[in-house]
Amino acid sequence: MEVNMTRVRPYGDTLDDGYMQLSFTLPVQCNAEARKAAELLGEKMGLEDVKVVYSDNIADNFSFFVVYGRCTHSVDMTAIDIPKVDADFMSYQEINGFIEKHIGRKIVVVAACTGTDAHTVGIDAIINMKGYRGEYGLERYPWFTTYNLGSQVPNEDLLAKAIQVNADALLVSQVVTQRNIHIDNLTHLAELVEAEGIRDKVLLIMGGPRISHELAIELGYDAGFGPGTLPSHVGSFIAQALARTIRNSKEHTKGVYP
Amino acid sequence: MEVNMTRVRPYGDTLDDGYMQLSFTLPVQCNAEARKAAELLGEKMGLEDVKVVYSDNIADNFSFFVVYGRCTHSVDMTAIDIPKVDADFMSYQEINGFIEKHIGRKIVVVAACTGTDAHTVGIDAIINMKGYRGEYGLERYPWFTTYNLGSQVPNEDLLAKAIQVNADALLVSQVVTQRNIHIDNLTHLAELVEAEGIRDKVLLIMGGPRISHELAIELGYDAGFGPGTLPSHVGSFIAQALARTIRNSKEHTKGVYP
Amino acid sequence: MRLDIDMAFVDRARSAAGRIADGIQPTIEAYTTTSIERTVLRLLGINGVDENDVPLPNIIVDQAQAAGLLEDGIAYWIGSAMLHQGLSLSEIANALAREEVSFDRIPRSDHDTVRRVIEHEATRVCSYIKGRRLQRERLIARSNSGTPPYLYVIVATGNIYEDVIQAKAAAKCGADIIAVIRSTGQSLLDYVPYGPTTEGFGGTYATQANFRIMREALDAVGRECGRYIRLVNYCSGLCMPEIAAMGALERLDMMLNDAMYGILFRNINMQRTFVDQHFSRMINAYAGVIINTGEDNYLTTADAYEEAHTVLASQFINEALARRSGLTPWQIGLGHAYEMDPDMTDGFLYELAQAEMARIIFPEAPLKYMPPTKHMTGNIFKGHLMDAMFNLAGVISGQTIQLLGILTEHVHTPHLQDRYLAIENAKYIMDNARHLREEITYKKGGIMEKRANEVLKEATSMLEQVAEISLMSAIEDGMFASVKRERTGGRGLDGVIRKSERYYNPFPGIFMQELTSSDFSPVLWGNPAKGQGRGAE
Amino acid sequence: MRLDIDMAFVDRARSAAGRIADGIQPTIEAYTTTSIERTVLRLLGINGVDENDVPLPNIIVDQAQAAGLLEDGIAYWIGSAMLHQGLSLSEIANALAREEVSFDRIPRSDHDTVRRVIEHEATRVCSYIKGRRLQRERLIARSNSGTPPYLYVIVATGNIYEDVIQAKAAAKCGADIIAVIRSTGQSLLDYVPYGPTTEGFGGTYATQANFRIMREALDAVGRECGRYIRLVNYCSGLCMPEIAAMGALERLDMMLNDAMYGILFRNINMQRTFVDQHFSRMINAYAGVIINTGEDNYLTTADAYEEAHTVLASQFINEALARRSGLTPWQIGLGHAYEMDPDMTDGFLYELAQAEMARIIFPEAPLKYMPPTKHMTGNIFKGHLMDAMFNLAGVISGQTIQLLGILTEHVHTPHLQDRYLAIENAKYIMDNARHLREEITYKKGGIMEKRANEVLKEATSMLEQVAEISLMSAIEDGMFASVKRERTGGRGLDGVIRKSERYYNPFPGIFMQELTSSDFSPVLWGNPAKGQGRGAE
Ligand code: B12
Ligand code: B12
Ligand SMILES: Cc1ncc(COP(=O)(O)O)c(C=O)c1O
Ligand SMILES: Cc1ncc(COP(=O)(O)O)c(C=O)c1O
Repeated sequence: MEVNMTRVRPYGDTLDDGYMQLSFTLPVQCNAEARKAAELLGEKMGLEDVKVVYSDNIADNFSFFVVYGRCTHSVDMTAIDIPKVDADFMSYQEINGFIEKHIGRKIVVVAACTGTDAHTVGIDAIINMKGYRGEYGLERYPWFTTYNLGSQVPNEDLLAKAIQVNADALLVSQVVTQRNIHIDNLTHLAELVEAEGIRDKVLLIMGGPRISHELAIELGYDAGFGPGTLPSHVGSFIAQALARTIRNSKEHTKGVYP
Repeated sequence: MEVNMTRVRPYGDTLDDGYMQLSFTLPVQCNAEARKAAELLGEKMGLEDVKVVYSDNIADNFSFFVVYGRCTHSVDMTAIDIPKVDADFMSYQEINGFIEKHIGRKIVVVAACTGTDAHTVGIDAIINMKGYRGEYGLERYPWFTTYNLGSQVPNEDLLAKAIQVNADALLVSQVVTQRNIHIDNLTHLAELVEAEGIRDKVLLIMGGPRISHELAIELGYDAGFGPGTLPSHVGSFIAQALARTIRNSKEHTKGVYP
Repeated sequence: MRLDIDMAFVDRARSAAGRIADGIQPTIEAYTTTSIERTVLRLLGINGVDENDVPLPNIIVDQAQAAGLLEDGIAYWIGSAMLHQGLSLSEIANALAREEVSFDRIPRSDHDTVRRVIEHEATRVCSYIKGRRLQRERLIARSNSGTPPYLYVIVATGNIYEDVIQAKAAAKCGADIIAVIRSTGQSLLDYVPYGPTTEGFGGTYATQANFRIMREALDAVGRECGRYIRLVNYCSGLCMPEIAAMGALERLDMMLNDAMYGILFRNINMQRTFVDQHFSRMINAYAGVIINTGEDNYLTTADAYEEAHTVLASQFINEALARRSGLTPWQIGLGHAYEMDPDMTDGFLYELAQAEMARIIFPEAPLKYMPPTKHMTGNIFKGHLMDAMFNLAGVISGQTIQLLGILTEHVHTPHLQDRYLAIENAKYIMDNARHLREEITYKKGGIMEKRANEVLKEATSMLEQVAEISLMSAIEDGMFASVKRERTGGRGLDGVIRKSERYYNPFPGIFMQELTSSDFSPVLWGNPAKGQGRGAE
Repeated sequence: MRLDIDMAFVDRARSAAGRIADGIQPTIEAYTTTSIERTVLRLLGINGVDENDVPLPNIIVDQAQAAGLLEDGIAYWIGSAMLHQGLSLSEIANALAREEVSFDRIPRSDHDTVRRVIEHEATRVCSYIKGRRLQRERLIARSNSGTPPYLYVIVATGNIYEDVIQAKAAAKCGADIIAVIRSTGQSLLDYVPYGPTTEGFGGTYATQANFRIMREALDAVGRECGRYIRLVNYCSGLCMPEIAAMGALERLDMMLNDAMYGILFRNINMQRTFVDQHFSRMINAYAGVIINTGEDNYLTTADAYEEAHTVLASQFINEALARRSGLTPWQIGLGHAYEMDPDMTDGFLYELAQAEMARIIFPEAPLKYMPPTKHMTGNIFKGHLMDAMFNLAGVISGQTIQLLGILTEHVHTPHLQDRYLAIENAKYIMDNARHLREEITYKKGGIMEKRANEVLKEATSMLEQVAEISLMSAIEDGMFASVKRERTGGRGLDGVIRKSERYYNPFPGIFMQELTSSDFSPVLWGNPAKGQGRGAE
């Protein structure tokens, strides 16, 4: 079986058959016309051989459908180039060693779950002593000083704390995403940081189950971490990014005032 | 909530939000690029806010995805006009009465599950005494004479039997649809009937879980019956269609030889 | 008994919980809060908002607090103002709000006169609330209530009108109980929003208008289906007692209402919370509301296997405090949850053991069983199976209220079809294994019996430790949910006021009189299969 | 015993089945069939097809039949031809196929001489087959076989190369057993297709090349995973014994092989079937193959609750006939199925009762438990739950072979992801409830015990009735699966030939010698948890 990477299609039981499963609800009574509508919708989406294999009335004027069809679209995998967090992941030991060597002082991070969001499990996993999946959180790292402000923290408070403790990195967690409330909140934070004039002094890092590094870059952050993130991932990134900044600023300094 | 019937869209929790669930497999290793590919595929299909909510490696170089997104397509329900089996559904009693009155003789039907297909439960449900969901099969109707040839019957044999017993209707069941084997088989039967020159003398009826009346019409049959068909549906159609033919041929006769 | 539970430990645990509750009672009695006082106003019929959307109860209570008068109770001062100005209750409320009248200029009136005036108004509203309770009982008696576990689903669109669509659909699919989830953050608002709302995040604001809209919708769909559909909201956060009052007036049937949730999970001040919960529970008791406690929350942050005993310990405390607020055992819907890692060998046995244990220890409580959430991933197919095993545990162990798991738990608040699938799941599993409970017995000394007794013992020793040092100190020490809260920390302490000797609030007296009368016994389920029963089965 | 089953009825049923089998034995011994004779040729190494794709065994047997010589056995005549022409086996086969030699012109050779020649060849192939069996035992001994229920999944793309992809993926996900489903219609072909094939419908042709390709693939993936992955195909239809031979040569591990399936569900002549099944089972026995009987089919056409006893009756008959063909109890994978209407109250209890009953009645049989199929609809979500309850019944009742249900059962033959989800389902449920079997006991005289005994009694009375009138008459009367079949009706009667007194077939003798030797005991599972065990647990 030789997959053509420039035109990858879904696979059911034969290469490029395109098989997909869909389920959705239409706000109409369940009858032959509704099933036809479900089929037409599948066709508009570029499916062939659309089969409405199940339909049921799930409320007055709402019908539920399970649909199978063969997707005619394909994706060029060779053209996919997504931004990735720029870091070599290191272990607990390595991170501490790296900071000691390249930075020479403790890194200060301030973290919070901001806005109305109260989901602290994710950020706690990264920051708190007990950590996540058998890994210690940053709090436990000798070369990190951490402040975890908890949940439902106004962006303003997070920023104030960061300034107060001279933070190197600002870590913000966003879990609730309904009506894109996280985008609003993250954008607002970025604007505050910018307005405060400290954007180049802190690493701005976001995380959460629907966060991707791509989104982070889009919103002007330095990095974004999604599901499955371990404390050491974040630690590695912060340490290396900070070392880079310091190096650059030294070089910069050299270059400008020789 | 006022649904615009000319542009019906899927409903998640708000009118026209377009929410849909998809699942599919891509023949590639499961990683960030693969997830991006899944997202792009969703976008090509006309989804917005595509979220790859789950991905897993399900074999070497195969990844499984669960995806949610908002469908931007819509369907014009007012333009949907699908062919429907042309019959008023009657009860057991009514059908027998109707035949007695309008046809005046027993209707002869020959039924089979043809080709290599051995799924007889569906056709048995329509024909055999014991019937389906509490309804008797046509065999039990005093005004029907039925021949159920069983499974894996060659089209040729079905046709021969029909000619032998002077059948009014030919009922064929097709359940296996892999690689469209049912289409080939049903087309072949229609051709045989045509070639034999008896197409206008018999009602050609198909049935099965993936059969629709639309398909039947497309393949030149008189009717198609899908899942949930009851014996009385089929009986009603045959009786009324036959009565129409008889009436037409009488009128025709009148017109030409007055 | 289905599992051999060491009842000596149950007794020890219950008595420790009693001591814990007794220890907190002096604080509860010594204080009132701004939200209790606002509740008094609400119960007296003062409602509405000013042109800045500030609720009248807030305006008036804030004024009284600024004037340093709250220690006497707002009821006393509003009564004094009425008498002084010769205005009716609503006239005086409006006058205060428009600052035409100011508390500063109101002299103290004679206590007994004030009491007479206010008592009259209070009795009227109490009989209205009682009427609502009796109306519920009539509606239930008239309808088919099915068999437990009762199916409880949530709606959470953020828009009350969409919620209505979703709720009606759910009821038609077979849901018995509908909870309207609140918008994120509402629990930290120190006022209750007003009017119908359409703009919540992850839930819809709890407002009295929203309560009323949903109540009417559910009554209508209930009539259509011949069933009584129960309505739930959150009596929790900084406005706990106010929401209790709103629910009592609008005939809500259940309320999420926990004695410690706000402290631990919302960082609300502990004194505020303990004082508020007591009054809110009296209202719930009087209104015939079933409370749902929030023990599931312990397991969303900690490991469900390791921390199972904290759930049990909290249940005992919630029970003890609830009894002291006049709730009957049949109104105390203690929470527990099915949250163990699905990949744990024999996880189902451990879950089932705990569910059976809770059933045995709290035989009259309409236990509320919460579904898997933490270990739900975007794999909706596996999630649907986890929900099925949860449903199976619910029907085998004879739970009363089953909050249905949703296959998209990790993804979004439930869509219409997600809820349909959840109800289909529960109905299929529970019917397919309907009498399995009666058909099987568990091995003496087996995995399950051992597990249940282990959890019980750990909970007992935790409770005895807490009783030793007092509940507030235990919370300060981080003994619950691994969070430490200061006695004077958290939100809302500024709303806690020591009562004066003159303190007046007409309601506790009226409520407790009814609650302690021997014929107070709200009909809660009316399951025809069991006669007009109440509680579990 | 887990359920109190009336063992007196079990004894009566088993003895009736014995009488039934004894009644059919004379027919089995009096006849041979064209497919048996083709099998003899295949075992002797005659394989390949002519330019019209007609297999050499068919060409030669047809020639012998046309010449009226089959009654003596093809072995005798091929031997005679070898001796007469002085050619080797393969030379004579080719010569016959090319019509360079004709049976008409071959004189009868001396019997003993023929026997010596043929016996030599037969012994060689038998020791090859035995080598394959011992190879399986070595591979199993070396690998981790996990705990039962063993997970059995199907592949059915129609293309052997796609099948390999699907099968390897399934094995990696955790499948223990892979069945390659046959193309629709193959069971009615009176020959076995040749070579690798890619064009089946609803399944892939069973050919020796396809067997070999899949065997190699599974050995490879098994090595990768440290497990032995079992391969299954269909030893059923008009070529039943030929496929048994192919499977023996290619080290298949299990075979769908039922004594009556072909008669009832494929309208194959009953005499043909009874004669064929006997020889095919001897081969399976000798090759260390586990047979899977097809009782599930009774429930796909009839109501699973009403007709449960027909399954049990058929199991007893299959067992009796299998024992008479030399299969050890550990090779007799009797089939049963979970096919009740999911909307039946307490359906799970009835299913579980039957599954436990089968386990008790056939303690050594590696029972094969078939999943819900008939009531699967396009609602894949509900279907996934039905499969979960089936998996739960499997692990609670201690089944050996669990054929996994697939959520898309109503829709298409399984796609890669469907199978992944099915395996995930089974692994989750079976691990999550791993020791539930040991934890629970059933109520004496409860719903389940009653149900199991009812089914047993009905089956017993059915068997005694059948024993009375003989199996063939019972089938003529429509006592099985409500279909009536004539003794001389159906396909394949023209291939049934009465043996002459001179009839010769070298294999039964060689097989039976080994099968009846006391040290014949193929290692079937090698579950490390239980030592090199065999059978259920
Ligand atoms: C636990 C939980 C709760 C707990 C939270 C307890 C607590 N202290 O955190 C409680 C019960 C309080 C709760 C309440 C609510 N919840 Co909640 N909850 C969940 C649940 C079940 C699990 C979340 C979780 O803990 N995941 C485990 C952690 C470890 O994963 P994670 O957050 O993804 O974190 C990892 C990475 O993302 C990353 N990461 C996360 N943050 C950060 C930050 C940085 C800087 C970095 C580097 C990395 C990083 O690292 C972590 C480790 O790998 C989810 C459903 C689910 N199964 O996902 C719903 C869910 C998140 N909740 C939801 C909602 C709506 C609510 C409520 C708003 C409902 C309501 N109206 O009452 C409330 C209110 C809370 C509020 N104001 O925000 C929705 C969100 C829907 C959406 N997408 O918008 C979900 C998806 C459930 C649902 N389907 O409705 N919830
Ligand atoms: C029962 C069954 C069998 C039984 C059949 C027994 C029998 N005597 O019929 C057995 C076990 C033998 C069997 C075998 C096979 N099966 Co099968 N089987 C099924 C199963 C589980 C149920 C079908 C059924 O009985 N439905 C109930 C009846 C009442 O519904 P129905 O057929 O839709 O009929 C109704 C209407 O459609 C209509 N109707 C039907 N026919 C007609 C005709 C007329 C004229 C009219 C008017 C109406 C009408 O009226 C009926 C009543 O409402 C389905 C899966 C499923 N759950 O659907 C698979 C299924 C149909 N089988 C399938 C396959 C592939 C096979 C095999 C080919 C597999 C194999 N290679 O071995 C074999 C071979 C059979 C063959 N040669 O055809 C596939 C088909 C895939 C596809 N779409 O191509 C399915 C979908 C399973 C799967 N997912 O793989 N099968
Ligand atoms: C008792 C209680 N109150 C309230 C909530 C809801 O959270 P919030 O405080 O955000 O309204 C929960 C959630 O589970 C709860 O258990
Ligand atoms: C014993 C047996 N043989 C064969 C088959 C498969 O059908 P076919 O005869 O079409 O190969 C089955 C199906 O379940 C079966 O049980």
